[in-house]
Amino acid sequence: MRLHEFEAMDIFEAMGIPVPRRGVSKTVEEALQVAGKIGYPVMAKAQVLVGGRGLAGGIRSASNQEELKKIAGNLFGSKIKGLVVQKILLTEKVEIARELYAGITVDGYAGKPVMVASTEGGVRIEETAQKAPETVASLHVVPSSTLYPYQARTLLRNFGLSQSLLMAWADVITKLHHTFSRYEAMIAEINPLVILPNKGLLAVDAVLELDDSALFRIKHPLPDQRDRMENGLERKGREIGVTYVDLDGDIGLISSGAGLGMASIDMIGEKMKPANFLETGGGITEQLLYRCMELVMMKRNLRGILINIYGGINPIHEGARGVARYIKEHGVKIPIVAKALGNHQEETWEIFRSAGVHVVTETATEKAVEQLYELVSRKNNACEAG
Amino acid sequence: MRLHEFEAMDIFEAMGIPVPRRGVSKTVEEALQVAGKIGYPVMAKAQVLVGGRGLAGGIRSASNQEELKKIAGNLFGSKIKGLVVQKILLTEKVEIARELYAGITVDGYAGKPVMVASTEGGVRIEETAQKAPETVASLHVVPSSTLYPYQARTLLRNFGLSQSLLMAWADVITKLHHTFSRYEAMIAEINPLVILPNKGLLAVDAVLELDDSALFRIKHPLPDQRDRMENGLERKGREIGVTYVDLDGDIGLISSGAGLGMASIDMIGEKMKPANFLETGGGITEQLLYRCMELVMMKRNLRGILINIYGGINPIHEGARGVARYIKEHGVKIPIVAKALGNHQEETWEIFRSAGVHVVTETATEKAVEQLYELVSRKNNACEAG
Amino acid sequence: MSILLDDSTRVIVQGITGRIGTIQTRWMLAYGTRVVAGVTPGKGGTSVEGVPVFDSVEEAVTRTGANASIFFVPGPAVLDAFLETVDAGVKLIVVIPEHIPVHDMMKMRAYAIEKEVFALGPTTPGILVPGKGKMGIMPGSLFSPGRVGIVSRSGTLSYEFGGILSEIRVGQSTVVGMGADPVVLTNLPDILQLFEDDRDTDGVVIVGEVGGEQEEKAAYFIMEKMTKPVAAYVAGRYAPEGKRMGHAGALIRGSAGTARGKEEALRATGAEILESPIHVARWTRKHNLRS
Amino acid sequence: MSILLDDSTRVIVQGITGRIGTIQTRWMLAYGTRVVAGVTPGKGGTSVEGVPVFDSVEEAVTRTGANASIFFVPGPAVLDAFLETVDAGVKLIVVIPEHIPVHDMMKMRAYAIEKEVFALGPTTPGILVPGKGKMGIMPGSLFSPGRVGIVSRSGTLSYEFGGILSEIRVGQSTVVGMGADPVVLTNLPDILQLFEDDRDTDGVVIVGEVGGEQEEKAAYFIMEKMTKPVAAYVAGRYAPEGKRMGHAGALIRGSAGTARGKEEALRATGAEILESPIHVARWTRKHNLRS
Repeated sequence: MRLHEFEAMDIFEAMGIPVPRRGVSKTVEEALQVAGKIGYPVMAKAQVLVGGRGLAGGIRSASNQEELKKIAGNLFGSKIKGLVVQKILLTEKVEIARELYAGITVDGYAGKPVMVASTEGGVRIEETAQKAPETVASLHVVPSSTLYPYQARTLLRNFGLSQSLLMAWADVITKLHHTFSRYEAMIAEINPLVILPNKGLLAVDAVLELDDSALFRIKHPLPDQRDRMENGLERKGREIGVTYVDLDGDIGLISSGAGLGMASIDMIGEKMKPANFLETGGGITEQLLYRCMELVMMKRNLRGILINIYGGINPIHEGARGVARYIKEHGVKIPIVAKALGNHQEETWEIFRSAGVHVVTETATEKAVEQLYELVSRKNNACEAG
Repeated sequence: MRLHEFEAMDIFEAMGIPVPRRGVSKTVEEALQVAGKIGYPVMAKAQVLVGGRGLAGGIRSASNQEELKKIAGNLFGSKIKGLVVQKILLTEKVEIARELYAGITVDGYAGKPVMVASTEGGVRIEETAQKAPETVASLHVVPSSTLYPYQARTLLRNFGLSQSLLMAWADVITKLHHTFSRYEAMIAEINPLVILPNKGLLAVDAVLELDDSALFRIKHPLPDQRDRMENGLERKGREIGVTYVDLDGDIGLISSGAGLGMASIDMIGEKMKPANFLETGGGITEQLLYRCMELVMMKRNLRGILINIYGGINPIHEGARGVARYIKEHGVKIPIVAKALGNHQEETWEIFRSAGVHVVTETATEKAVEQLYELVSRKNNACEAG
Repeated sequence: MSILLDDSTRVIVQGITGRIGTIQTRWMLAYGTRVVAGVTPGKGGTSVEGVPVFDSVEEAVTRTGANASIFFVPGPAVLDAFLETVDAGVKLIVVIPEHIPVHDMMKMRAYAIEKEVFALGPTTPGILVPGKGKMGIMPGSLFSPGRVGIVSRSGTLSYEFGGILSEIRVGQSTVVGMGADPVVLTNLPDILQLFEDDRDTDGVVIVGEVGGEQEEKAAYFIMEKMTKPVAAYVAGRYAPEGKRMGHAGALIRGSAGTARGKEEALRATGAEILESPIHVARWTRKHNLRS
Repeated sequence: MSILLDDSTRVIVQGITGRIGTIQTRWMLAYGTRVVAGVTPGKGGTSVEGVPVFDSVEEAVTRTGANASIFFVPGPAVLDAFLETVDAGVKLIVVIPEHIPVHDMMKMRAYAIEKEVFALGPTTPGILVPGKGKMGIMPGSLFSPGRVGIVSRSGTLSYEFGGILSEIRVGQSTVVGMGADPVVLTNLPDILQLFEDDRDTDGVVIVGEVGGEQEEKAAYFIMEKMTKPVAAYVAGRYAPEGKRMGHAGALIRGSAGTARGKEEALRATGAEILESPIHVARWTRKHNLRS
């Protein structure tokens, strides 16, 4: 779960990291009120959960009420990279003497948190690391340990900093690690961490992405998770306990397993267009697949459905009953092709077939996709002919 | 800092440990209100920071309003082991199937936390450990690590518990360790941890003693520290930054160093009676010793003062100036003997002598105590004669 | 023969009294695995599918000589069970469950390395040696004995490859699910090393997916160390940036972790890149990989 | 000679730029100690009393060959400085400050043991070898060279004993302040072992105080291992139960940690129990302990 910038800033502030004066708004009027309290000039920052907001016009500066009124009016309701702007964060606009970078993330391959600092902030750290590696320093942290200030100072040692900057930056880094640990984050990042003319540091941006699997035990208050899902179908997917990703096409998918689901999408994508990615994980029940059918069918203009499931940990015969019940109750006019192998496969096939689902018994998903393509094309032709 | 039982229970509850329904009261009326909400019978427990409350009559059961009125009326304002009862904790009275013990403390010699569990709760654990060692199990915990549930289960393994009790007790132990760690406690203890007739566990007592040196960084809300010091002089000592312990006698003491202070008390105690223990630690300044004089002189009927300080880390010549200033400003009629050795000793002696303080230049504190005894006796005789 | 799992492997099932633990124990026994003990704290003294259940891993080890363990415990309880199992001296651990906190995974991995334990997962189907035994949830019917190794980040895709190979009568030496979480207990190159050293494996199929850098690191390893033929499939070509495709690990961040990038890195090593699983047949013919 | 501190000891002063750090550096230099470096993060490049200051312990070690360190840093910063110092390879650390959180002390002690570092404190006056050098705050004028070792839980009482012995012309081999906190970095028996092994120490004075169980554990050690004469003084006979007498460690809990209990345990070993510090003179005469 990635938090909004304003949510992350609240947490950073509570952890002792210096952040700008600020407030969040949902309407132009609120924006003007908040800005009045902060004092002009202010920065207006669209709160959408997507990278590259700035380049897409989502971060603007306003030096007075009129300017802000116009900017906020334009931003609210507009779309940035497909996401509707519903909230704007207003912050004091500060003079920037220099921009730094500080971030910590999970280095999956090393299996450890990695703290990264750079004297060149404000741009993508990956690019800085490639173009000017001497401006980037990193340090792996022992997983069950805290990050001690001396380690932060060691990380920054070769940057040749003044005493006050060394100490202040090491302090921010230590607190960023505490935030990362306490909230079990995947990423905690400040980019840029700016040096003010008075030499103080200020986190004018805040990124905090949490681990969905750890949210249950975070004791500190967290924003509502559902707010994060801007797509209704994806939210519904989470509610029923599956991963649903909304895509542009018209071929529905129900798969058990992320890899299998992705492979299915890849194969569908060769000749058709996938409408969604859906993977059930290891929790298939009769009811779950019934609901998956409901969910997949919510997408308009669907032309066909691929069900691609394995009976390893999943009782696929039970799942098949859920699909059959959905078909019986609602009637489904578009073709459904199912590939279902593993434990209880024959029983599963029988249930699918009785419900009018086309069953493919070969292993390769490609065969099932081909059959679906054929059925969909035939139907289309029939329609066009009709 | 030792917390009151009701404060510790609030923290235990927040950490997920089962505690009784309860409320704290400052008056008989409040006690009746609280008990009404809880429902009779209730336990009324005097909140005084001293061991052995129960035997001293500080823990009573009331089966109805009349009984409670009488009990609370007697308890409020009464003294238990010298401490005035100002608050009474009321808790539901539960039926007890069995009493267990769970506690964690700092094993100073091992340098590690030690978790102790016993199937015989309700009595002093030290006694149980001597009388029935087979009912006690203990486990040292790695200092920088959490205590995992499997370790708690290992601790309890040989008690031959039922599954539900094993799991519930291990859970309480794990949470007790979390409390101990999060609050940087010296002791976290539940005695007794009772098994209810329904097999559930309940912490009907709660002990939590925190580390004064770590209080500054505990992020969670803590009760006011000053409330803990029931003695006004001891509270004032803390305010000025020294350790003051109020004693029964009439010979005042100012010492630098705990060991030296204790040794001084021991020697004074041979022929006279110490009025206080006071040790400055390593922070002597002119102002600090001025204030120490103020503090020591607040004790009534003082007959003499011993100043016993060393110039190691402390600038004793500066301290001497503070004493001299106090004497000059207030006049002190009782004899003061000072032993002050180490760095700047000659300068220190000079200042003391000019202020009328008797200076002893030998190392042994006994010599200074002897001189003070002589001066005090002479004065007394003079008074009696006069 | 096989890697990791052999005739000397004596398996504990942790969480054996749960619904899935019980069913999977039955399947594992049916497949010929020596499941010697179950562990569920507080359920010691009972038995499941004829397997004795103990309260602690230490008892299970002491009483049955178990030396490996497979987990069917809830995600939040895995860290505790893992540390207990390592402390009990078990040297092979397979963590089946999904949704385990990443910060727990980092602790487990550090502890496994410190104590020299070989562990797989989480979110893995486990290990299967066709016709011999399995510590996992793979449906045995899809696999057949032979000389091709499979290592897969995806559970179900390992079934798909097993099934396709078996259909063309190319058996497998060992099938290893390494899991697809951001942090896994053993990385891809370490598993490739085992296959490289295994005298009964003639070639290896790597099944990867978007996210992370396992495939990129594997490419280095293949370049430097592998002598056996390698085929690789990477799922997620159409996965959009910034969307988790089921696994917490299957996430493309900017230009990092894309299927194309991984394919390129692997292709540069001389490995055969499979556009689709079914193309694995061609690769086996090319290298004459038969049972 | 001496224990712990000798001619090869090259000392870092941490927190050298603070008021106390600067003054004590001056005293240590004046006493003949080889103070070779100071450390204050961010103050590297300056100097104090002619001693170069570095930003980090690692630099101080690399640039000056320092092998010991004494701390004058604020209590809350000690843990950080300690770990840094151990990581830099320093093998002797003296922690002077008081009011260090006990949970920090437990971490420091575990780390020191793991990395085989000898450390003293906290709340210690340090180590002094009369006439040679000191890592500590003891006033040098009170001590004189000789063959009696002193180990004290109390700082000021070690001065008292040094002064009394010097007045009767019994010199000291080494004076060690072990600190009186509930958790100290090195326990009393470990220091007694050093004196037992030191060919230039003929007898040892133990200065204890109420609280904890150092003296009780020392009694076991003396019984089992000590061959040299021991005298012991325990302060706090009149200390009331449940009141901290200054030190966090000087606390009597019920019947545990009383002066009388400690005296009894030590007396049972044959050690001379001193009712008052001044009685140490008799003990030195009895064992003919002269410089």
